[in-house]
Amino acid sequence: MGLEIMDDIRKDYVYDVLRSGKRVDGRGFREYRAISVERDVMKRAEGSALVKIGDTEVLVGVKLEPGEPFSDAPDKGIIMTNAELVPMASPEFEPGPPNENSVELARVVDRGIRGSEAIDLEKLCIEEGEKVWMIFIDIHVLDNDGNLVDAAALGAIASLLNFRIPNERYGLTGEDSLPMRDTPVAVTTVKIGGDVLADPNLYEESAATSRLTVISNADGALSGMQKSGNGELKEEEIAEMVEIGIEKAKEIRENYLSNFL
Amino acid sequence: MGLEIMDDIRKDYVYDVLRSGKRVDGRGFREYRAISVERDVMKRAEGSALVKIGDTEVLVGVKLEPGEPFSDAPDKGIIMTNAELVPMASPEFEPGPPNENSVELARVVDRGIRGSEAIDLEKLCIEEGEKVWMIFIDIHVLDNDGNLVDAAALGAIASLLNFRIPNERYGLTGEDSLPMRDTPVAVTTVKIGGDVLADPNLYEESAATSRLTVISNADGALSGMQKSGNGELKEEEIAEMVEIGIEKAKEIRENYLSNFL
Amino acid sequence: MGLEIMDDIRKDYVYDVLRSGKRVDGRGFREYRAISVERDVMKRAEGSALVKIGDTEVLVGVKLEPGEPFSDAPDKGIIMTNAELVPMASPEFEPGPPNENSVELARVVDRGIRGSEAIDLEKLCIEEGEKVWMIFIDIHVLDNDGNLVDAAALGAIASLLNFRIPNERYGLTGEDSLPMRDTPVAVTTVKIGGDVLADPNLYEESAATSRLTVISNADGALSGMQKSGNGELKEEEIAEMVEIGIEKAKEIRENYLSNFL
Amino acid sequence: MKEGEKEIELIKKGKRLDGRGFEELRPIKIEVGVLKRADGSCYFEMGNNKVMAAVYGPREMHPRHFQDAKMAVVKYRYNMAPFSVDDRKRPGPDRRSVEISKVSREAFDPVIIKEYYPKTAIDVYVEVLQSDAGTRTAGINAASVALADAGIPMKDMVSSVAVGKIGGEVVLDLSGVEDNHGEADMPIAMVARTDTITMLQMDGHFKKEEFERGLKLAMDACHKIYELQRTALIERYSKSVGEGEE
Amino acid sequence: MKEGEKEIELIKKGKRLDGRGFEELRPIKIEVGVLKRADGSCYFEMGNNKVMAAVYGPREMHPRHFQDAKMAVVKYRYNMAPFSVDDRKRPGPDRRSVEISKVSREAFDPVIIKEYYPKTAIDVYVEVLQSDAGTRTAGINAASVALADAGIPMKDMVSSVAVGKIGGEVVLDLSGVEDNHGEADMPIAMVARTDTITMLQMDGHFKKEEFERGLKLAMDACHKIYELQRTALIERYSKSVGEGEE
Amino acid sequence: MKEGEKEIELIKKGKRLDGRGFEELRPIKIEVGVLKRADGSCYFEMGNNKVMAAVYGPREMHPRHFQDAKMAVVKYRYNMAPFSVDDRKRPGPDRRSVEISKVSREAFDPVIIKEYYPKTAIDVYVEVLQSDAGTRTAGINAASVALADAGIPMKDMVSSVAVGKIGGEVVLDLSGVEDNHGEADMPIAMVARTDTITMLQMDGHFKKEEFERGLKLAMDACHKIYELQRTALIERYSKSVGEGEE
Repeated sequence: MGLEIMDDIRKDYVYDVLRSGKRVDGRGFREYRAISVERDVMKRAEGSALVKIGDTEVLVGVKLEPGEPFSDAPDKGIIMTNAELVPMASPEFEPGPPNENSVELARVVDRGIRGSEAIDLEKLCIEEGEKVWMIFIDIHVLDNDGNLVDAAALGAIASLLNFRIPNERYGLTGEDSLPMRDTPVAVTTVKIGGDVLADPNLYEESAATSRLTVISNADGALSGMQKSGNGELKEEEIAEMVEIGIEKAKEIRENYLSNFL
Repeated sequence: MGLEIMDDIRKDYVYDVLRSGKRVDGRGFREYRAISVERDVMKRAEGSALVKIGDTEVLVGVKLEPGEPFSDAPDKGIIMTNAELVPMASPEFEPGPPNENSVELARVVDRGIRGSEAIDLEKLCIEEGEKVWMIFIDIHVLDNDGNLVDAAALGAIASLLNFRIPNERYGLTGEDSLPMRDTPVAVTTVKIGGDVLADPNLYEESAATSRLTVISNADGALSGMQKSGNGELKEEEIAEMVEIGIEKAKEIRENYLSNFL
Repeated sequence: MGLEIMDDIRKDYVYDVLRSGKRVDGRGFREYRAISVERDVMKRAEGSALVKIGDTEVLVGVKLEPGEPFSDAPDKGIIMTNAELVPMASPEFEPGPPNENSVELARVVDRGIRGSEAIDLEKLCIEEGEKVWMIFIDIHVLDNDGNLVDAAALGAIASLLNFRIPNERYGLTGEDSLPMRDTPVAVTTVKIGGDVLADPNLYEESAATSRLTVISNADGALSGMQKSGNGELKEEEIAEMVEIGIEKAKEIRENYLSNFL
Repeated sequence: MKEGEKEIELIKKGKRLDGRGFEELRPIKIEVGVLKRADGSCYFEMGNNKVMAAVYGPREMHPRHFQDAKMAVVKYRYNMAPFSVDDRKRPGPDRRSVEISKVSREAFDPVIIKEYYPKTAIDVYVEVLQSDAGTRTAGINAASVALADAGIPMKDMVSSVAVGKIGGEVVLDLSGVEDNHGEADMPIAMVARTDTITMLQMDGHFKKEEFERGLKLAMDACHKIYELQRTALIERYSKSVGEGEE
Repeated sequence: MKEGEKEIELIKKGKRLDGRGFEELRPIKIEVGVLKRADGSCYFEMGNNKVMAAVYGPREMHPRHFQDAKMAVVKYRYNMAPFSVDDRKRPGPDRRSVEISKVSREAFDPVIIKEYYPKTAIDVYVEVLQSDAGTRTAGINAASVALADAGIPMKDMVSSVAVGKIGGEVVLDLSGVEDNHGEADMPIAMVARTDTITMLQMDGHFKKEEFERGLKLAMDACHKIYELQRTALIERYSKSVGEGEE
Repeated sequence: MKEGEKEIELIKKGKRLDGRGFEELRPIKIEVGVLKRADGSCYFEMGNNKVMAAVYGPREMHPRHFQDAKMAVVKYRYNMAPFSVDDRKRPGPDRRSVEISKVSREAFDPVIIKEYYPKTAIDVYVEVLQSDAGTRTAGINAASVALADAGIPMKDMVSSVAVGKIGGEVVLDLSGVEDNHGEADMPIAMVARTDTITMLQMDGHFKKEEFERGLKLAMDACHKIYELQRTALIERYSKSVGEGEE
């Protein structure tokens, strides 16, 4: 009850400020909060990155293990993306198995990596039909102040750029690194009333009726999209969101990933 | 609370009508509702059947996969029978793992198939001790108006008559079909007050204290039985139920299975 | 509510009696209740023991199965210790997966066996890197009147003395027995007020603020320890508890295990 | 899109493998009110997809602490029968079905008038009985009709279809083989009356222009599906009235 | 019946492998009131089966929304210890134990006078410690005595045994090897005083006449078991009284 | 201790592999108040261990039937990130983390003044991000600071460290390689102000004298850690005050 009232007050506040043409934290409508990406922060992981977007903080770790390939792709490595919304990160998160929000988060990030074909899965084959590398991308959310998906997707691709292949630990030989073929970047916008805002913070997320994540590649093409939320979007709103998505992804790629390439 | 009252009213109604020597839907005491059996309805399944008994509707699908044999039967295929009481089929069914009712349903159907030795499990051996066919019989209940077990058992044996063995999909060779050696048919009767009724509908099920399922083979012998419900049965009542079971199974076999043989 | 009041009354009773220098059942502060150990009580198990300490009753069964070794110990057998606090044993126990109490019980018993190196795990290798014996130690609590851990640990080591290796069942050859290299014994003391009591019964357990289990070997050295409970312990209290632990373990080993060696 | 071989030629002489043109839907079959116990139901075929939708409610929500004092709570469960796919699916929800259930529920959020039934639950159940790509869209189409059949008040129905890219061409309503060997897939759901999108997912590789063309194509197709949904309901309704008069 | 080789000769010179005649029970041993914490308990051996039953209740039912305002709710949990079988059983309920728990609970439903204790729970726990075919019947026999020991009001006790077919003969109370290599198995539970059946399961191959003969055989044996159950309770009761006088 | 080869020489010329003396702690780094959403938080490094602790509460306890009418309920969740160890850890609690969570919670039970906040919950979450032996002690140290940062009333802070035995020597604060190849490990938690032990676990092989020496060593080290915890909190506090004045 108490929580619902707070929720309503928060939404009203966001609307009020928007009515005067501003965002609650003073940003431009297409402006991101401060972004930082630190790489190789966790040495047990074969790749890792700590991404902050404003106060949102997401740690991504990449682990590799040999495993059996799928029967319909005997010569290809396997990507497994998992997200833990650990209760540390928000009073709303509860311990327990993944719920629909963490499943969606993981699957959208996964879709971008997969759709962009950033990873050359054939290079992850150890022995056809018998053994391939399984790449586990684990998204560990530490602090949720909104827009987890962009932070998680950025952490995932940053972790993947120059991860180590732990051949030695498993008594194997081969290349110890695998260059990425693309750098998909996710850009999320929300619709609040008639406005479209990039990189929603937590207040804005709770006030938004619809959210659209647009993941695009270095060539500007789309590799994944996901609408969520209980609202509807017009064709022209989607067009605007896609445009912002492609534009912002380019900026983020240049500013925060190009130095890792 | 509301539900319990409805339940009592329904039971009273069944009793009242029975007192005047009739069933709520006007059937004879040993009479089944209209039965229909459609086969090969779902093409992803290696065998399937849609069975209707009155408004009760059960879909059964048979799938085959190669798997490891049990260590104490290295040259025999494996039968796995599973029932899903999906919440679509009744306001009383809830999503989640199998509960005691769906487990019992699956196990009683399984018992009839297994007890009758309808399937020649040795013919499902691919490589002794290494690889055998696992037959998955999946019972998917679509609409529950009572007597699920007879519908499910009929669907199971109908699906098994002439199922395909998917050798090609798994790069194997061998016979693509396996004739059944028997046709077990389940017949369920209930005891309400002093009366014994065949093929109970949902109202009758809720008014019954005991239910007995009798599964019999083409030779008239019994291959499985299960009493359920919180009542007791006298020896002579069981005798009557078994007699009805054998008699009705013969009829059902002739009317609804013989055309598939 | 009712239960909490009973709990308080029970605690008060324990305190009152202690104030007069006695325990509720008249024992000395370092005195155990009557102990009995029966071995080879369950013939499906490869080793078993029924241990009673007063009214506390714990059945332990040991089973062996071939399995794959861990990759970092390819030539060593595997110990798996599991405890079931089945609801039969206490009105407080509930059916369901292991909770923190049963997990702790199993892990403390396991720690003693492992820390003492009682089992020569290298002798349980069947084929290096491929197949080793897995020893399952299953603790089945039948009646809980306090101090489960000492009863369970005693049952575990008693079951392990002279267990059979089921080579024949798995078509293997080799020694059918494996002598233990040590006999770890657990001794639990509790602190109630300023007093330290050995072998707490259920009343005393509920009145105690801290509990310390001390597991020691035949040579008098410690192989495992565990404090539990929401109280604190001074260094000198721990020293006293360790002293009691080592002394009592020696007595129990002589009285209840030496006849099995 | 699965990681399989991609060397299959999906377009021959300007036609797709099943003979369809690029902008052509698979055959659709709709049956309304086919289940007795459910408050509303619909059997829906789209090509080789066979799905059944059932609706229960508005009914009491339990456990009670999940109730919403201001409106009905809509739940949506997308489930695949174990035998609906080539490799048997283990019963119970997996991550894929959890996500599909979420976006499908959200596809109906804007149209169901939940305020009419505070504290209640509206349960939508979709069972996939036979699958051939596009089951989530078939499920949404079926659920839409089942909701109407159950008398749940809605601003309007929701219609759904996917577009994709195969052999470099943007095409409507991918079949299973096209999905497995194609380059992109984008399922959408739409309120036909207002031309507003309530579900949108995409994966693969779509240039911006391809995406725009695909979205238009899908939106047009949703209008066609909407007409079929309406027609099926009207037929069912007139039949009921007819039956009532007998 | 397991799918194993069936070539074992189970009957030699008119006797079974363990020397029993066709209509002979395995040795039975009953101990009453063996557990301290439980309200009632019974340790029961039937041949090589060793089971323990404990009863708690009537006690508060929680969670409360499972309470029945008119009567006690009876719960029954049949569980096998991991070391009770040759191949270690993984802890926790499996499908077999779920079904056995259900039919065992129903076996007691007609005799327990639940109306005396509305809103409460009566919990029956059966632990199989060593198994050799017939554990569900041994469990029911033990539970019956434990319920009486706990003072739960019952119209009468329930007794239980199986009949089966081996080497073409209808025989009483199958042992493990007979069950594995036999042709049919039929466990029943019965209220001896009224000769009414409260549990009946069967699988295998029984001609109608064999079934009828088997049923009679099992019912007769239940009377014998009933006497043993009564005797054990009387002994326990007189001992208690005796102890009280000391 | 893992069952690995033990032939590694852990002590060379009186020094440990990482150059430490026997009674030397690994480098410690403490950051206070690093998370926005949590009521209190602490990032803690001890050698190669990296852990984060967060505290929420006192806050409403739900479900309500878990409330304690007389005091706050403290919950503690120790969790390892999947990538915190060499072989990826499957997400979710395992038996090890269940036990660690229990003893860690009990380590704080004597100091948290729970009576101030009846009916509420105080949630302590510890995430291990990178592990190198001693994660439970690092977690307790972090949690202690996070509890203080959250303003939870405590009699005093808790400090924690392990001692062990390697190459026959009793040494402080085992590293991963020392833990894997060592002979004993004993983590403790202590209230430095009162010199009382609130957690004590041990496994391996400790002679009585070794145990006694080890306990003293660990207790001394806890005093050092306590000072670092205090300093970090004071710095944080002065910074906050300073910031407030700007």
